[in-house]
Amino acid sequence: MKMFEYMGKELFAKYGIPTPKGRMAKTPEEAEKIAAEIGGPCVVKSQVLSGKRGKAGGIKFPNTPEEAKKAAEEVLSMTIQGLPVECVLVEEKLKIDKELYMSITIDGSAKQAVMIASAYGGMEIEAQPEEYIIKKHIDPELGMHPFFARDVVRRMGVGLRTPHGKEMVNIIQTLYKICKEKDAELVEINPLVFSDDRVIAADSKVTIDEDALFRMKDLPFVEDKSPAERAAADLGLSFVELDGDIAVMANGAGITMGTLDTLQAFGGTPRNFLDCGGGTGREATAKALDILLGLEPKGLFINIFGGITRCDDVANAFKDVYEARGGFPVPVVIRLVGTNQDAGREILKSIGVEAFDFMQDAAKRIIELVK
Amino acid sequence: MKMFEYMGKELFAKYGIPTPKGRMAKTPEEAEKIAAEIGGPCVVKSQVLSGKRGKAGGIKFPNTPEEAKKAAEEVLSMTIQGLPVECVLVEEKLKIDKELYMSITIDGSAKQAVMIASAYGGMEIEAQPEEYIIKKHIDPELGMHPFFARDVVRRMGVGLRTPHGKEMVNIIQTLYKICKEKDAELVEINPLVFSDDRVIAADSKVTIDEDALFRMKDLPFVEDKSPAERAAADLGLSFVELDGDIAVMANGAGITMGTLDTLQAFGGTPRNFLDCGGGTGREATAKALDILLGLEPKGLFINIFGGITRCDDVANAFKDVYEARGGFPVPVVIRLVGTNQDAGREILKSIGVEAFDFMQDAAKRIIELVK
Amino acid sequence: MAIIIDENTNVLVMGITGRQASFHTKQMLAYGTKIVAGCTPGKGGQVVEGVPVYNTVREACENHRIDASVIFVPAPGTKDAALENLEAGVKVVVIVTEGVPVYDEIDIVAYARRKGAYVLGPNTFGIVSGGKCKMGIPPNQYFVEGDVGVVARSGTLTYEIVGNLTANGLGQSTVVGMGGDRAVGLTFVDVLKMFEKDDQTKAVVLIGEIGGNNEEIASEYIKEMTKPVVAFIAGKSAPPGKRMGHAGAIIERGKGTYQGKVEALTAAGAKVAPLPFQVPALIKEALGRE
Amino acid sequence: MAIIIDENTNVLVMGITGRQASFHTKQMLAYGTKIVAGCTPGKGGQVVEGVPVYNTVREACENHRIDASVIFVPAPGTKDAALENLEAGVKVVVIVTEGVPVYDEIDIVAYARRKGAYVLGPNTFGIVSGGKCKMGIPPNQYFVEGDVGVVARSGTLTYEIVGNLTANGLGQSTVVGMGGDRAVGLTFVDVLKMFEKDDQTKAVVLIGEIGGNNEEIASEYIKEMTKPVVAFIAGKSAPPGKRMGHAGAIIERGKGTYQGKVEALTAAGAKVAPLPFQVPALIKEALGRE
Repeated sequence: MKMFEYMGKELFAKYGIPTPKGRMAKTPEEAEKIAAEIGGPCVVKSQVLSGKRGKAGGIKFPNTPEEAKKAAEEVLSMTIQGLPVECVLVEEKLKIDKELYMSITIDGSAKQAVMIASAYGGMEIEAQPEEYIIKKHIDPELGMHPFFARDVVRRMGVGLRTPHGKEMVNIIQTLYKICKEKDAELVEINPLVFSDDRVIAADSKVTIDEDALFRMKDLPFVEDKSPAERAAADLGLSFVELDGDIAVMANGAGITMGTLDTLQAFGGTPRNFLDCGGGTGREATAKALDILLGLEPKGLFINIFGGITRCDDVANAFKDVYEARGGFPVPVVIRLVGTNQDAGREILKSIGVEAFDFMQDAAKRIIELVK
Repeated sequence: MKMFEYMGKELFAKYGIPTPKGRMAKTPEEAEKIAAEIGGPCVVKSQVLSGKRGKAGGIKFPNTPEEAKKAAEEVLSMTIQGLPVECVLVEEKLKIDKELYMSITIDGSAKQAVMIASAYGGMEIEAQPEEYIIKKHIDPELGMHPFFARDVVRRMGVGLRTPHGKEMVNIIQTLYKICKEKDAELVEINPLVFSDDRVIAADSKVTIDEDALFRMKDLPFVEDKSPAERAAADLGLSFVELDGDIAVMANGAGITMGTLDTLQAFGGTPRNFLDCGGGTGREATAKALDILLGLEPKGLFINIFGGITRCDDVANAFKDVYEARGGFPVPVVIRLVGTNQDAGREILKSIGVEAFDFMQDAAKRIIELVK
Repeated sequence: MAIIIDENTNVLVMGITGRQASFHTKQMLAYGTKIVAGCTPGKGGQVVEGVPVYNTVREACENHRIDASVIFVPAPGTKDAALENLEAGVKVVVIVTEGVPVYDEIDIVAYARRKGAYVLGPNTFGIVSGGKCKMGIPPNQYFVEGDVGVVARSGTLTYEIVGNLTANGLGQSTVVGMGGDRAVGLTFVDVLKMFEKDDQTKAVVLIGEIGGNNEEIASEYIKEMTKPVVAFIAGKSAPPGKRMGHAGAIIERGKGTYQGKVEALTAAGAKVAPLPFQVPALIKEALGRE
Repeated sequence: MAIIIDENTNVLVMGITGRQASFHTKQMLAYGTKIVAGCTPGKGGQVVEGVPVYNTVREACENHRIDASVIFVPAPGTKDAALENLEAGVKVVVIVTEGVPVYDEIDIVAYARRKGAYVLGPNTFGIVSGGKCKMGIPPNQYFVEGDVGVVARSGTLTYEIVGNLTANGLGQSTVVGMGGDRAVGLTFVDVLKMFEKDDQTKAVVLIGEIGGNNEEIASEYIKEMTKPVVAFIAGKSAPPGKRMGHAGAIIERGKGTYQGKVEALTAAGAKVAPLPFQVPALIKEALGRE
């Protein structure tokens, strides 16, 4: 779950990482008030879960509370990459002496968290040559220690007895503390700014592990999914919209990808990715079918290899939707094998649908049907 | 640093371990008030850093607030094993269905903390046969986990789905949390009591690692040393009073023990153990000599093998005390070798004292002198 | 011989009294798995499908030799269950549970490494040594004894391909599900090394997918292998995924694409099947069979 | 040959810019120790007694091969300094610092075990391989090359006994201070095993004391040793110590007394010197020397 910049900064501040003066505003009036409290040049930043806010005009630099009000008005009426701006962050405008980069994320290959840092932060961080990027894995059994942070700061070329160096040693340790205590799979500060003697997190990117939300009751909930994705997620399913015309349901992430690959190999184009694996029952499967039909595809392709998923559950779900709607508005092809396959096929037969044995045959058929 | 029972229970309560209703009182009137709040039969327990309170009469069972006042009056006027009782703990009298035992302490041989538990707690715990005692080491890198606690509870013969079992699983995990967060080298609950459906810590023994007190600022300070021991401890020295007549100073715990052993082997009796090792300087050494003379021994034996300790520092300290007192009231023998030995011996010569080369010769000499 | 588990493996089922676990206990027993014990705290003394239930893993270990455990407990308790088995000395831990927090996974994997144990999963379908022992949830009927080793990240896709293999007369030595999550126990290389040493295994199927760089790392080892490897990589048609901030981009640095994986595997001498149903033909070709 | 350190050991001094550390750096250099680097955060670039100072251990390791480190930093920073060296791959870490919290010690020792490194201390005088290398704080002049190995818990008592050995013409292969604290890195058995294997060592002096059961455990190993062992146990005259609640009593269960240790050692074939100055004669007797 991605957090808005202002939420990440609130989290940082709570843990003692310095952030710019200021806070979130939902109206131009609030923005004006905050700017007045700050009492100098400000930044008004749109709060959306997308990058490229600057290029889209979502960041303004007002000099007075009145200008801040106006800036907030403009930004609050914007839509950035399809996302309406619902609030802004109003902050002091920092004197920027230097921009650095710091993050901790998960490295799946190493099966560890990894600290990434660079003395050259800002927009261009991804373009920095490899030798300017410091990567240091965090041994989960050893945990984070001051020496780890000192060595990162040393490699960033910052003196350990300077005010900057001392603050950075604290910030690095705190970032890992946040990761562990809040199950953050990403904490990123870009840029981390030197402003005279201060070191300040000028931006925040925090992503919480969705699998850990059950133990993170104190965090605010952030909706970072489209309505269809949310509907699927509420059913415990993984769903992504795509550009094609054949709606697809399969059980398991790998086989769903394999199904899309097969469709595409034979000249079809998938409308979506929908993994309804992991033993999704009759009712949830029916709801998932409704989501797919809501996409208004030209055809529907269901590819089930039952393991923990039972073929009769899928067939019943199909029958439920079929009966509720009095038939399907588009051609449908079902491939159905595995656990309780015979029972499932009987159910389908009862509404006149014949299941396929092999994915490739079924894929070819749906493509023919939607042509 | 040992904590009083009531402090340990306050710590337990803060961490969520159930303790009896009640609290500490410094006067009979307070005890009466607390008993009235409890509203039933009570226990009044003397708060001293010694065991055997019960046998000494330091635990009373009043039935009314008036009786509690009287009991507190009696207990507060007692001295138990040389320690005056300065406060009492007034608590509800528990219905005791069963007494169990739980503790975590350091096992130096294993270099790990160790959980010790028994289904047979109470006064007789040390006499329980080995097979009634559960010992389970705690891997420091793995830490404490629910499964560890469950297995201890299972071995104690308590059902994991019973109210008792569930509470005990929590208590075990909490005890380790206290150990780690408060640097406790001992946390002990004896007895842990089953009282109907409740599980209650009916006593507490908590010892904080003195070396960790620098980071335990929030704990109350408890004086658990005699005045002479405290004076030595404030100089950073380790001191124990003994029954003999020769006061002893040496530098290093091992050599101090070796010095006592040597004295005793030749028929002498040491008045004390005093380790002034680890580079104790001139001033502290002089103060330590004053402590020794304050014991009114029949003789003084100083045995220094200088390493990090410098012989000239020791000689100067000796000279300072010699001059301040206009000589020593008792015979003195000094053995002085090692770092800056020649300089030290010159200083001693200046006040007419000849140092010995070998511990055994010096030990024999002081014994002759005190006869 | 098979790898990791075989007909002599004594298996413990964690959370055996649960609905899914007891269903799959029955299925595993039907496959021939030697399930000797189950464990659910507080339910010690019960019997599930003829299997005795214990309160803790240590208690089970006091009564049986436990070689391997399969974990069906819900995600919030999975880390504890996995550590319990590893601490008790169980050397193979198969974690079926989905939705385990990634920091819990990291802790499990680190402790397993220290204890010299194999962890499969979290989020794995399990492992099957054809005809000998099944731990996990795959449908029994598609997994038969043979000489093809299979190692995979995802579940149903593996059934699909194993179903194809079996339909084409190609049985399996062992089918290993490494787990679909970000931090899982074994890597492709770990499993490939075991197949390379295993007498029963004559060829290996590697079922990968886009993302991460496990397939690229595996390719380095495949170069040294004497046994033929056939791969399928899912996700050719997938759009570029959502990235994890700059950090994700820095870690991946262009790795993880379908094209990159296919090139690495091909350069290492593996045959890459464009579609799942094409795997058996490539295996037969590699083994010189018809 | 000596054990653990010798004339080729590259040594790092942690906290080298401190008063005690710089004094002892000079003493160690005078003894012949190859000190190649020092480390004090934020003081990188300085030079102490001719030794270059670095900001972190990793930085020192980028510029030198570091075989062993000796730690002089204050107790609150000792755990961090020790872990820093172990993490950087230093295989011998000598911790002179006194007053380190016991849970910090436990963490250091556990991590060292995982990294396959030797930790001496905390609260050790250090280690001297006679005539070759000294790490720590013992006075130089009493430690000379020879064939007696010494392993001890306490410092000054060791100087006393080593002084006696040297005065009697008995030099030392290596003198090892395990440290006087409750949770230290090496055990008597660890060091005895090394002496048993070491060509240079012909006899071993074990300097123990009352409390704990390290000497009892060592006795079990001494039974198997081919080299003679002479022991001195301090604390014969000490009154029974203050116990740590019931827990302490349960752990000790009567172990740790002077009498128990002497009996165990004697039964194992070691000679126990009643007083420190009697050690050299017993060593000479054991070696058949006059």
